[in-house]
Amino acid sequence: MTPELAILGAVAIPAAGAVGVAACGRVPNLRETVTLVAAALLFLAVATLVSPVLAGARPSVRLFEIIPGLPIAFEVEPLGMLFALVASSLWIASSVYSIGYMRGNNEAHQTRFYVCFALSLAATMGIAFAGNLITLFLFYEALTLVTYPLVTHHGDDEARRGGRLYLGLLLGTSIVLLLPAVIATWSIAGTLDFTPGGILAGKVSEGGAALLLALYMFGIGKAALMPVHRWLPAAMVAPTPVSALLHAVAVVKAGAFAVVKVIVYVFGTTAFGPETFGWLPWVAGFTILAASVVALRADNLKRRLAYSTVSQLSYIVLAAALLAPLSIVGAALHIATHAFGKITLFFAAGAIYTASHKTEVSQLDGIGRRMPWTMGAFTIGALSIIGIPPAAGFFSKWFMFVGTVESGQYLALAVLALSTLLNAAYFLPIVHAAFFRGQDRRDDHGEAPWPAVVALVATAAATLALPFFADVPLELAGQVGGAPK
Amino acid sequence: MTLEHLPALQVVLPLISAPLIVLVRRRWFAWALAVLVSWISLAIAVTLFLEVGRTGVITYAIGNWPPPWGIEYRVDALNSFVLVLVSFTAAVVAPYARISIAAELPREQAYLLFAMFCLCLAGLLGITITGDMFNIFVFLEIASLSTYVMIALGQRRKALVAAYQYLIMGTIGATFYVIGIGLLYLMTGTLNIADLAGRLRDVGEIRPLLAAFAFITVGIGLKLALFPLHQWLPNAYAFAPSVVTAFLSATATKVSVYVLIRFYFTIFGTSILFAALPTDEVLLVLSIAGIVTASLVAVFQQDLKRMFAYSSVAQIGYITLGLSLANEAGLTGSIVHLLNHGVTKGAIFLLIGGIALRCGAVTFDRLRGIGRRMPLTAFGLVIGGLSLVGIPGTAGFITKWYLVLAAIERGYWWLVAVIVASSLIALGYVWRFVEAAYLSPPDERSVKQGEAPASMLGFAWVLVIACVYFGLDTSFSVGAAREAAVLLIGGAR
Amino acid sequence: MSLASHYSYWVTIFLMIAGLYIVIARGNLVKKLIGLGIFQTSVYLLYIAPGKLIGGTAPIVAEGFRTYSNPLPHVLILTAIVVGVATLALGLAIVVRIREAYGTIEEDEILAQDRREEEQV
Amino acid sequence: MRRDIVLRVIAKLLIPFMLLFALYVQFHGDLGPGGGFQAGVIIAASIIFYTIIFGLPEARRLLPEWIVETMVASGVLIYAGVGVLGILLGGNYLDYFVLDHDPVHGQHRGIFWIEVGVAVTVSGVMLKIFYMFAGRRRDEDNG
Repeated sequence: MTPELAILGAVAIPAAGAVGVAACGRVPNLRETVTLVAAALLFLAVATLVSPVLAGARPSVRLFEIIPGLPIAFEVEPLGMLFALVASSLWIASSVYSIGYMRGNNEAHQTRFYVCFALSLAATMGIAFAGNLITLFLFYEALTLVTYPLVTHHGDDEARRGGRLYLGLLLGTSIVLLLPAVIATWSIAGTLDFTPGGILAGKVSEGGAALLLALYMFGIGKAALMPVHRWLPAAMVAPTPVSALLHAVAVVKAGAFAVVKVIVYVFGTTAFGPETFGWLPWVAGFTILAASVVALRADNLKRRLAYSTVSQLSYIVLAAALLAPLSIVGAALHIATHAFGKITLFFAAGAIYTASHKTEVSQLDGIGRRMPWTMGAFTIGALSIIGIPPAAGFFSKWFMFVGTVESGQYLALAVLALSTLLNAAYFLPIVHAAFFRGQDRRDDHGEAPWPAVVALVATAAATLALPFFADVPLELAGQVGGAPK
Repeated sequence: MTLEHLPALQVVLPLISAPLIVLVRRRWFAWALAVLVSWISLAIAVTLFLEVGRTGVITYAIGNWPPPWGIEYRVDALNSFVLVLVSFTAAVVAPYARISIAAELPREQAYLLFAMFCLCLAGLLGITITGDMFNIFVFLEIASLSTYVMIALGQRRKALVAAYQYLIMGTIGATFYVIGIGLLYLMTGTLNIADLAGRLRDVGEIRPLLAAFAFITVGIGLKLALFPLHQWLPNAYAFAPSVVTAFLSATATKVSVYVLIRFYFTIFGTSILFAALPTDEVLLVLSIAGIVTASLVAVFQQDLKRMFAYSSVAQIGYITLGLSLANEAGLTGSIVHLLNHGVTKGAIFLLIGGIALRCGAVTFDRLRGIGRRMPLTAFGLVIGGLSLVGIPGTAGFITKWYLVLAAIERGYWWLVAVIVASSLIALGYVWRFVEAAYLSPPDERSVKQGEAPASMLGFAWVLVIACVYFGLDTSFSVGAAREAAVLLIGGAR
Repeated sequence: MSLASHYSYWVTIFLMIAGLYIVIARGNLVKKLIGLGIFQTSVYLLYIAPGKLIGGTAPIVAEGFRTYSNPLPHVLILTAIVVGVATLALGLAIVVRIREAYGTIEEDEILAQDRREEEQV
Repeated sequence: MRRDIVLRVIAKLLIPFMLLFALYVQFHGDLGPGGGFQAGVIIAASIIFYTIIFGLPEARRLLPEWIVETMVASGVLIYAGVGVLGILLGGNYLDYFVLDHDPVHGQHRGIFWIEVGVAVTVSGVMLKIFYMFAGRRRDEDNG
């Protein structure tokens, strides 16, 4: 398979999978098989791209022109490669998990669920491999739209309210802020191709660039900078596999990915100084701390995880905004490490719900004894998010810490340190309660259905194993932050 | 009959088919002839479009009287594009109409509707193709009169009142237009557009020109439903038969916009009138007012057809907004929106026709749960709605792109904010439909109804697919629009 | 260039405004159509009056005549009259049907009926 | 009124002359004021006159509605047909010059048929309008 074909395949395979799933809707076993096959094929297609990209190649495909001079274009560069690898490998895990979860809970409209799921992966791949801003924007909006049916899956009033907030904020920010920013960039720079070193350098004043940056940062609502973060907790009305893959990996990471991409390839890391970027660490730092505090006070488990995600996303924004090579490496790595950790946590939350129908943190006393595998995995995920070695989260945090020191941003260093404490404060009590508190005697449930348990154990294991097989992600991340070719 | 007669045949064929239908009076014959004629029209229009792209302007002297004395048909980059739009819509609507008309009209009136459809098509194509100001008026009235009849054929008695109101407003508009061109004729002694454009520069007295300009603007403004002259449109669209609504929304107002563009840029030229009168400011303010108020009103409608009718008023505001900016990007956006909005609204109203057939009415309480019973119809409507909002991947996005670009080039940042904010209002009314269709318990009265008949659904989906296609590959639409815009801006200077 | 020498314009303008006023001010649908007719008639006048040359004759080539009136406005207005007649006929036909459907041709009563109907739904 | 013998006799006497006058106006349109439009109206007026005297059912028997509609359509077709004939004979649409060997004769021939088409359509439309309105009132009276 040539790299060009693999790029197109990465977008086409999930889309074709969606069609296949729709066609096999009446035969659940066949339908799930189609999903798994599509997931495996996608991962293979993405994996074939790794070695050429590591070798420095930048395979690209240009399709028809959406606006004269502006084609739909794909180009694989290290950051997108990393993102695509993470998303495609976790799709396999979450497909397995979905099968257990959806059947265990007797959810309705399962075919629609799998179709939209596959489509959202297609959109995610489109974002990861986007070669210019317009392509990124196209798939970004598509991702919002195809995840809407997933968020409103239950179809009740709560889902409707959540869906309104989800769609209103994500589409609203992207249309009102991001679209004008993109068009303004086109008007100023005359190109929208992602270019190492940026395309705006020397074409716009520092003040103008700051304004444009603000449009981008708040326009990319998926990155959940405060105050446009509200959609993320609202999206938690969705079934847990959706929350896991989309709101821990695909959707939110698409936002963080777009932020890094815009900072590195549109603005450039060296073209603009603190007058442009100076305000961004403050906003990101505030988001980190405020979201952590909210998470601390949330009793609903998924809500706590959601705010934890908001906070972790701002790590990436903060690290990218520092513009130091090592912090950008950290930002890129964090996209991967946070994904593995957070998806494990969501899987665990879903498994708990499937097995016991418990949703609140305060109900979890002693649950670790009934569901040892689930809570064991939860613990590993939590450790990774907090950043305790040997879990994967430690490494990305390490690079961020070094980056802050390197660029002399001691305030950012303090924010990171403080938030690590907060992370610990909102995760460790859950672990403690689960294993060391007495349990409710009326409970008679065991573990969740086996596909769910297998999936969450697998992601937890991956979280632990990642540091030992870190060459590929590290190399990719290094290429983003270090010397772009 | 060779290639050179195509401009005449473009108009004559639909014109002849109308009396033929009246002569035969059979419903199936009427339908078959309407379909045949609209497809031939499309073929002719596409041929003309390609010819113009190859060889430049095509002229045709009716009766072999050379212009400026005789009536001249003149096809250039701009109106060949509009011809394609009009005949394409007709070619999709006509085959769709058979079942819809049979369901909505008494048996003995069906042939009449097809006759009027052909007449209306002839009128619209005639307005577009002719190079003579008075001939525009004649065709305008042919199209309008047949439109009044078609609206009056609507099922409910309100259709009569709507047709009457449209008749009064439309006639006033046409008469204003005649007054305007009468003044121009008195000043220059010519009715030929190309000839007039040359002679106007030598007219010393500018005051009668300004009066003519004002009369023409108001007259055409009435026809194209420029805010606040849009009062006739929501009722006319809401109560006309579904087919008629689809056809009109995609073509009638667009052709009027074409006439306005022709007068503003080819005849008057930006230099003469935009300097003497604050036309662009006035048009800009009216467009924005139209976009915002009509979108807001649309949000609160209970009837789906009425809702999208108000949305049409807003979308026309986008078109005139591009005109008022009067730069290349703005004009490109306007012209390409003729096509984009035509295709989008055509698709939407055709799909609504399917719903009307199955559910009886298209009020929101009847629509509940329609996403499950009529999945393809509902999904098509969602795509059409997204195009109205301007989501990338749909035709509406392309328009928005050019309008925002034009506003940025003029330095109107506040206008950018208005444009994107108005998209959010559009999102509001489109999402009312989505929630009713997918997130509400089904309406008991129409639980058993299934999907619309395949022939209706199929042709409606042709437009839905076109709506997505023109959002992704714009080499035809934007290419043609840009060429026309360059031509107009060049001619205006 | 006195006011009186342009009297045809004054007549035109008067008819124009009178017709438009009737269309706007009258609630009776037939009267509205009559107003519309007057309004259109004023335009006929606007075209035809300047076409007349003093001392000119009908534009039919014959010996002994050298000045002819401009025939073009007549041709145009003949067309416009046909259009006007068609509009009027169609308008009246619609009014007849409105009368059959509503039992009245007064605009306010029709609107009131529509409003009642809407409230019932 | 329908039984009034004077009116009936005068009408019967008058109507042929009205029709004859219509034909005069029609054919003299080349040389003097007149033409298809006026002729069509006069023809329609004579029929309307007949209707007023003898009543609508009688008139409908004499000239049924389908004939009137056919007149409307066929007149337009004659008009357009002359135009298309121009194309078929190698000229432009509505080109009269090619209708005969001699361009002037061609002109005459073209104008003649055009005027015939106009007359047929105009009289048809006038009668159609009249039938429509007259018919409505009767229905209401009866019902």
